[in-house]
Amino acid sequence: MNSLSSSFTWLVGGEAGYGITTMGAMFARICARAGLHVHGYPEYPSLIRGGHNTAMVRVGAKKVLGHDPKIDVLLALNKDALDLHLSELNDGAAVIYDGESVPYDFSAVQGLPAGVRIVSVPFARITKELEADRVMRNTVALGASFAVLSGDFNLIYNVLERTFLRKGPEVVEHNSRVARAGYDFVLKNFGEGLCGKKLTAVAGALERMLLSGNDAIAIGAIKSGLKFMSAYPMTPVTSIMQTVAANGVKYGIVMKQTEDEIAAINMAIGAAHMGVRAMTASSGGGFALMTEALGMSAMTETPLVVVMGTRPGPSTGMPTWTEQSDLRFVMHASSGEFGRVVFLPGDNDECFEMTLAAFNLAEEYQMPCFILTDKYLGESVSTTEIFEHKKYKVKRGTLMSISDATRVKDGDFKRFENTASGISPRAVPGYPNCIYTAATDEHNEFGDLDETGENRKKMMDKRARKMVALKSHGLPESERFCLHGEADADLTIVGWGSTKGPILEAMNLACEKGLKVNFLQIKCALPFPVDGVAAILAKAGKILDVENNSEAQMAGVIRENTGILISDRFLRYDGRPLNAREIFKKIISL
Amino acid sequence: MNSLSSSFTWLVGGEAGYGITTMGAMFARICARAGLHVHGYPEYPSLIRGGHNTAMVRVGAKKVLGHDPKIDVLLALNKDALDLHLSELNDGAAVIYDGESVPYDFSAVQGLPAGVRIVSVPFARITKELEADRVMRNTVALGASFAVLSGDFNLIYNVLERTFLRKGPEVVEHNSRVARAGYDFVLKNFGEGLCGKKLTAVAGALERMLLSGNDAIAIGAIKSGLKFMSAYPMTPVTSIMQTVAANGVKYGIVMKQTEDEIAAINMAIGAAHMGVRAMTASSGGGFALMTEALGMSAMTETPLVVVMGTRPGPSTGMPTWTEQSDLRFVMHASSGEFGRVVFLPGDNDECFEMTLAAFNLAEEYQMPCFILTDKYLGESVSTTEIFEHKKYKVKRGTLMSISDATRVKDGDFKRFENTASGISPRAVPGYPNCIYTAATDEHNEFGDLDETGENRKKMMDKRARKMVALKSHGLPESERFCLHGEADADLTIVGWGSTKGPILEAMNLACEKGLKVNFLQIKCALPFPVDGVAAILAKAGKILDVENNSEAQMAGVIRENTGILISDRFLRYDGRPLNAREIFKKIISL
Amino acid sequence: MTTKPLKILQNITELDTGAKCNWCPGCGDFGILIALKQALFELQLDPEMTILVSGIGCGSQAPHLLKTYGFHSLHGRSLPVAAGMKFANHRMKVIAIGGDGDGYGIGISHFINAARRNLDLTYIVQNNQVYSLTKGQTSPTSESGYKSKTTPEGAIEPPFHPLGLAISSGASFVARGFAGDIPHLKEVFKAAISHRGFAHVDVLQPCVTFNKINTYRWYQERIYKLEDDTSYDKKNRLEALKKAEEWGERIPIGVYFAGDRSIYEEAVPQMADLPLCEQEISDVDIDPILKNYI
Amino acid sequence: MTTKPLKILQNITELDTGAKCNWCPGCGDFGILIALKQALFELQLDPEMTILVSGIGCGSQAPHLLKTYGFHSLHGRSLPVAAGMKFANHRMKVIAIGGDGDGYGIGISHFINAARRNLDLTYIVQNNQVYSLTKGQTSPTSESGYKSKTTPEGAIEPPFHPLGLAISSGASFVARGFAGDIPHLKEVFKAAISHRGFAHVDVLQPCVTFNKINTYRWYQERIYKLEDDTSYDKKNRLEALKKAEEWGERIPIGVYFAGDRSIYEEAVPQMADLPLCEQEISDVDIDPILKNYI
Ligand SMILES: Cc1ncc(C[n+]2csc(CCOP(=O)(O)OP(=O)(O)O)c2C)c(N)n1
Ligand SMILES: Cc1ncc(C[n+]2csc(CCOP(=O)(O)OP(=O)(O)O)c2C)c(N)n1
Ligand code: SF4
Ligand code: SF4
Ligand SMILES: [Mg+2]
Ligand SMILES: [Mg+2]
Repeated sequence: MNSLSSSFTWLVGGEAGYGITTMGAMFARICARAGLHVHGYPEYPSLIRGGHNTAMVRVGAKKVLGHDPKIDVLLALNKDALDLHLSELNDGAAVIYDGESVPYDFSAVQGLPAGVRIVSVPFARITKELEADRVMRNTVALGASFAVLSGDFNLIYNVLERTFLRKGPEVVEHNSRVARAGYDFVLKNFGEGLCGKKLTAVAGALERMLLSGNDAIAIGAIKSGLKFMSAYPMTPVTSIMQTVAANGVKYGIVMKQTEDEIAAINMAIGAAHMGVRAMTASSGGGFALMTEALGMSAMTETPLVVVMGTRPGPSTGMPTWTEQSDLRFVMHASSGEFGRVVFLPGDNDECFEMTLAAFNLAEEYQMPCFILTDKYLGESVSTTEIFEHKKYKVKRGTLMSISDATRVKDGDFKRFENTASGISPRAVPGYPNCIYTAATDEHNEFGDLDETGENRKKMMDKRARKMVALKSHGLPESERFCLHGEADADLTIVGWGSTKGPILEAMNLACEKGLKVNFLQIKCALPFPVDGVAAILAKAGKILDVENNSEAQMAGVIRENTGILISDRFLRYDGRPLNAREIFKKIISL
Repeated sequence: MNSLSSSFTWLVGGEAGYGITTMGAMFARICARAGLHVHGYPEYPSLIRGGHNTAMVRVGAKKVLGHDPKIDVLLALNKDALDLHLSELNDGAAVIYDGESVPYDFSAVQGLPAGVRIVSVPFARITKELEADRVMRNTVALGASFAVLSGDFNLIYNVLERTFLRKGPEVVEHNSRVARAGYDFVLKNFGEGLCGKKLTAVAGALERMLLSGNDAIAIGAIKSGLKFMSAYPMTPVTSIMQTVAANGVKYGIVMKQTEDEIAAINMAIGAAHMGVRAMTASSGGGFALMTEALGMSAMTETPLVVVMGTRPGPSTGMPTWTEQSDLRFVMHASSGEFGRVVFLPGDNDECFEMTLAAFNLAEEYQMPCFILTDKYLGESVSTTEIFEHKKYKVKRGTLMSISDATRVKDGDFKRFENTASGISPRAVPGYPNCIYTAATDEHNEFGDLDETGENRKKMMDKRARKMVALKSHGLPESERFCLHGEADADLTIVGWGSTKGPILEAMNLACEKGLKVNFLQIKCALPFPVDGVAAILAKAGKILDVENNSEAQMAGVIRENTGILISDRFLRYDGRPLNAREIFKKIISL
Repeated sequence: MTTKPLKILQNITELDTGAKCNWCPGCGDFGILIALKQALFELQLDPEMTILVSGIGCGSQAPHLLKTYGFHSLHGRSLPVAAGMKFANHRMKVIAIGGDGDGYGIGISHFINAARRNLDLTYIVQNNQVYSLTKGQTSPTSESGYKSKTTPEGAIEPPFHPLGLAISSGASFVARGFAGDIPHLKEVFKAAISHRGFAHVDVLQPCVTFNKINTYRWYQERIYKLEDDTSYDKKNRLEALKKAEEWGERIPIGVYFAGDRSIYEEAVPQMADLPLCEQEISDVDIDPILKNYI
Repeated sequence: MTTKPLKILQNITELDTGAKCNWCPGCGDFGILIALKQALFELQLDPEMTILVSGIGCGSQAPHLLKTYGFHSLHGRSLPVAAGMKFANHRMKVIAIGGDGDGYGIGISHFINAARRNLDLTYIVQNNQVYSLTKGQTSPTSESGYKSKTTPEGAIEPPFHPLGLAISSGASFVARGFAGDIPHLKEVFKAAISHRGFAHVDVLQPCVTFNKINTYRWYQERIYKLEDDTSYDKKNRLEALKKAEEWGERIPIGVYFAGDRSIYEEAVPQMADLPLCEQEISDVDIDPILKNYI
């Protein structure tokens, strides 16, 4: 049994605005609490209503590395969901729908896979009979799903209890009753074993978190000591703002929604300048508006963490879909030349860890650090081992204490001192004896304006040296890439960011078939891990570049840095994430 | 006699705000009208007063390709000018200063080159004696310069006449009298032949223009049929706004200064959408603010011309100095993937011609086109043959006429039709029968919102195909690079943009010394001339990358596109432009 | 240049595009769209000589639903885009539209500059006091204390008074309508569109999905019509400024201010004759300019 | 955390940095700087607990010339930077300063949002009615008809009334000073800096190099002091709004409006105790959050 056959995909589809996302979250949560591994991927249009929404949840007993578009259980809340998804069914799939409310002629459907079972459950009628609210049809449907998957009803009950107990036991009971009605209806009318796949709890499994990449980043930021976040809502990063805000009072963090992205980044820089850890987050056009101030962070050497969550462009593009098309934009955003770190997390753990690292590096090297993610990673949820965070050390680099400052002689303080590492001592406003002005104009070691050629070169070199130091100390090459699989392979896949899971799974599938495939994950676009990547690719067999964009931007970055041309490319740029099946197919075809 | 010995450099230095720029312009103009070739390079700090300003004018009987920092005549209006520039004198140079007002001990100066003549002219006293205004000291100094260079006084007179005749003949005479006094003072007290170099008019020379790269761009835009420009002042592009505005009423062009750069680019796009040729211009942070809307131009397929004049960054940096550090930023600015043209003019002629081309290509391919220049090219003036412009044809691509539209059946019009070339028919609002909405969201051929994967891919491919068409038709490779010098060489210099002149001169100097050097000029960063550059560099001997930045960005672009690593680099990033002497020295050293 | 034959609307349905509408049932944006269609129809504007320019937000889908020319621009940028259009072809009716986040949030600098500039534009704000398309965050017109996921403890800033800002910035026409009163809103739109100069209409637009405070009912309980107060003088700028601060127990709708200011276009000699877009560009003679540089 | 010993100024010259000043002789920015120094000195503010945040423009050089902490930010962005500083350490005196182009041009959205937000900031605008550092273009406060190289036929838009905008946006303190009357300006600064909340001071600042219209003389002929009019009630917002439109023959200087609004900081429980920058971050316990995800 490979990872595809040992897991199943449950998909609920219906009109936007009808609680699809909530339902997906509930199903995922139940499975996660049953000790199963879960990956949940929501698809929704950039509209509040009317468009088609889906929540796809993939469940398995072993780690689930991404979504699988082949559906084992289709829960269709309207006709569109049938029209759109019947063609995506797996062998032995089950289709659950309300045949009374949405009559559908399945005989007209061509090419249904073998053994598909059609399960009509009168969600509407059952809801009515129980005198439940209209929206509780979804609960009926949820119950029916579990019956179809031969799942234990108690799994549902436990989560309902946990979710609704705050609202009172009667709410729990009511919900349970409604779910049970759907569950029982299926068992009674259709019996068991409707779907080829089964939902079986894993006894004694570890407790795991179920969270999104965005959650992991927000939590990472809080752990890092974030004190101030300023941002402007934008898909797919809004939930980072919201998670931070939700924890604001408890953790002493101010999350300020600003008038626009320009204010957001400028406020974050102002706050960071005063010695708090600060960040901002945006996407596409919002990030574009921030590009000017990135240079201010660099020039005034103010630490800053920026999360960039991408979506398909150009321009407004497809705001709620996914794409990896802003790699180059982030690498080169803002005028002038300066060092920066661009992290490329590939899963929740990396989102968390790279956020921790970003806050430290931003302060140690006094420069902007970026976390480049996308809608697929940011908004998909997956089961994740509880973050290990006790060993995290807040590193504040050369940030002085007030006592340090007390020992400074007034007039001596060089905020931008030309040190060997390029890193200068950092006192913040409010400290004694260290008065200085930080300027976006070129300045000398004290911070005074100085446009002489000599000073210019000195300060450019000083700032550039910080990157040298960062490469050798703060973030050595070994942390900037990872070779997954056997060192020796006939095919090396290259990828970055959110495609990590699907590529890993495809690699595993290929290896199981006896192919020798490995996967070079680029974890950091800047500073680019030149030597490591060059060494691996130089002795690689075939190389396949896999990216969720149309220009194979990482392949370009690799060639720029190593001279190595990767001509085999597997690119997807229709707004949908890459999945293991198609990557595997591509591998086979090479 | 090589180009260095056959030309001379005159430099006036003094406090900012004391008419240095005007004086430089006047000196340059006089030389130009004398049939000489001129290059004028102004240096000024980002302050209105107090800082040190210089105007450097280089003059020769043959084409002068850039500035030469070795000074033959130093006109020092204050002590700073002496302190700063005495070390930059050429052999046989002359120093003119007002020893009465600014006593200076030359004996204390170490290492003055051979044969330097010190010429003290009491500017202040002479001005006073003539009862002229204080500011006319500059005119005395100008006259003195000509005497030192053994120039004919009539050359001055002619230009004074031309300049001041509008103000009345008495103004001409007054100015002439003051200049003459300076001239005569030198002849009387010091005699002739003070400077090793002489200023000799070239009889019967062609009339030439004396203008800056910015002027050439503004004039090019006007010639192209520019109707609307919106921009926000920013060094070094402000003079483009001002030249366009000055010609606005006469040419029916509206130049709108907006509330910020965001409004500027959005207005330009709005105007272009209605069918007029529109442009905007900015630098550094202002350009950064425009990056969001660049994607709008791409997604709505609205033609747009953007001039980006760079200066040293990061951030505010050194606003009035020069640098080529935004190549990558311009290439990748804005989110998402889309085609664009990035022109890299190297001199006034290319500024003019590439502007003409940019306006045509923007309309033919319905995409944003960039002209990437910098302070050195944009604000330096040089003598230029009068632009040949009669053969220019305005090409508007698939822009329909109202009569074309009359024949369209209502409801049939596909503004974003998926044609073979990717270029769709273009009707503008106000036309009959063609009603459509242009959207920054992904849309179908009619312009309606469509987020399906199928449509997305189709439209991405359609837009991408325009670049394919542009590469083969609108802007073939041969126009995107130029190999200067002999095809066969031991050393190939690679460069782009404003360094063209200095590199060409250095190449000539090297060739005169018997070295085999040629120069590959990259004229277009996007679409990059992959095949041509690869072919030339593959068979090149040594390669030297010359750029006015610290990261050798073009070398990176070249490696990305051709795999060829250029390890020899000559980079300058102190805010000053590269000059032929230092490039030549580097060539010799290789 | 041939000129376009005038297109005369026979039936208001000719303004429908047939595009699928994705607003929530009951959304105030429907009322605004209907009132706008009615206004355009009654004014007998040529839809081919009209363009609706929106930003990004729920309501900014409007151009796809109205059969005039349309431009669905960037979040907050409808006004500069519209201004550029007006410069290029000042014979077109240019109407900008967008949400409160779009116009009073990220786009506010363009809003007050448009008011100051006084190009002959109409600007309609679908003011639902919330960021809806991004699923319900606090907006610059959200009430103080408004709780959303970005202000879980409630908004601290007081809401902007957009009409006051418009008047302070020099707008020559300032009005407010209510999406739940289509006949009245239609009249407001007609007055705004007919006004020469920048005309701003703030429309109270219930968002039934995300704003549970400012509902149809909430507005209905508060609004009253300025027209009903015969003593109110809409030509009096200071009175209008004062009126613009009225928000709470009672909220006026109707025309707050209708002043008389010369429009920007008129001061531009380049546009006195033909619109810029109709001026010939095929053979521009630059010789006179080149001469200046010799 | 140790706290900083209070630094007490003995002599006003302790506020000089000794940096070379590059303003033109006679520039109004000198007067502003002197008045500001005097105000800080007389208020006996600790310069180590004070930060001056500027944008980009001639006057934005000020932080280099004043020996408090300083931040020379981006064109138009002094206010959001200053706001971020206040959030991070609300015990600091944060004063923002910049030109009219900076604050009323590119930065105007931050200006009106700062007024609405009402953090305890002081904002000084060096209003010379021109873009000086870029050599003399029209600014948003340039008079109508003002000729510059970007408006060779004269500016068409009327100038903004920044004080009116500030009041309309909710500013709790709005004043105007004149760079040519340092004693008066000093008092205005003292009042502004002492005010709790966002305090806006528009300073009429002659630019002797580029603005040949609004000269010292021009201002002197027009200004009068509000304090001299005993009937003027600076607590009356509507009266202030009206006053803010007075521009032309007579121009009032002094405090236009001094209202009473609770400040933003006070409504933020996270900042009630220690300033954010003094809160411990070395070992944040996220276990309670992680639990939520199980
Ligand atoms: C530059 C930029 N920032 C953020 C967004 C994300 N965004 C889209 S719509 C919207 C707010 C919508 O609110 P509003 O303008 O009030 O319109 P509504 O949806 O309420 O009608 C935001 C923040 C964006 N598209 N562009
Ligand atoms: C984003 C951006 N746009 C443009 C500029 C160029 N610029 C620098 S100062 C300035 C205007 C200065 O005017 P003002 O703010 O009134 O200050 P003043 O020089 O008059 O004191 C401009 C446009 C810039 N630095 N950044
Ligand atoms: S979310 Fe609100 S504003 Fe958006 S369509 Fe629904 S009701 Fe209308
Ligand atoms: S140019 Fe004007 S504002 Fe700038 S320093 Fe000179 S006088 Fe002052
Ligand atoms: Mg809204
Ligand atoms: Mg100014």
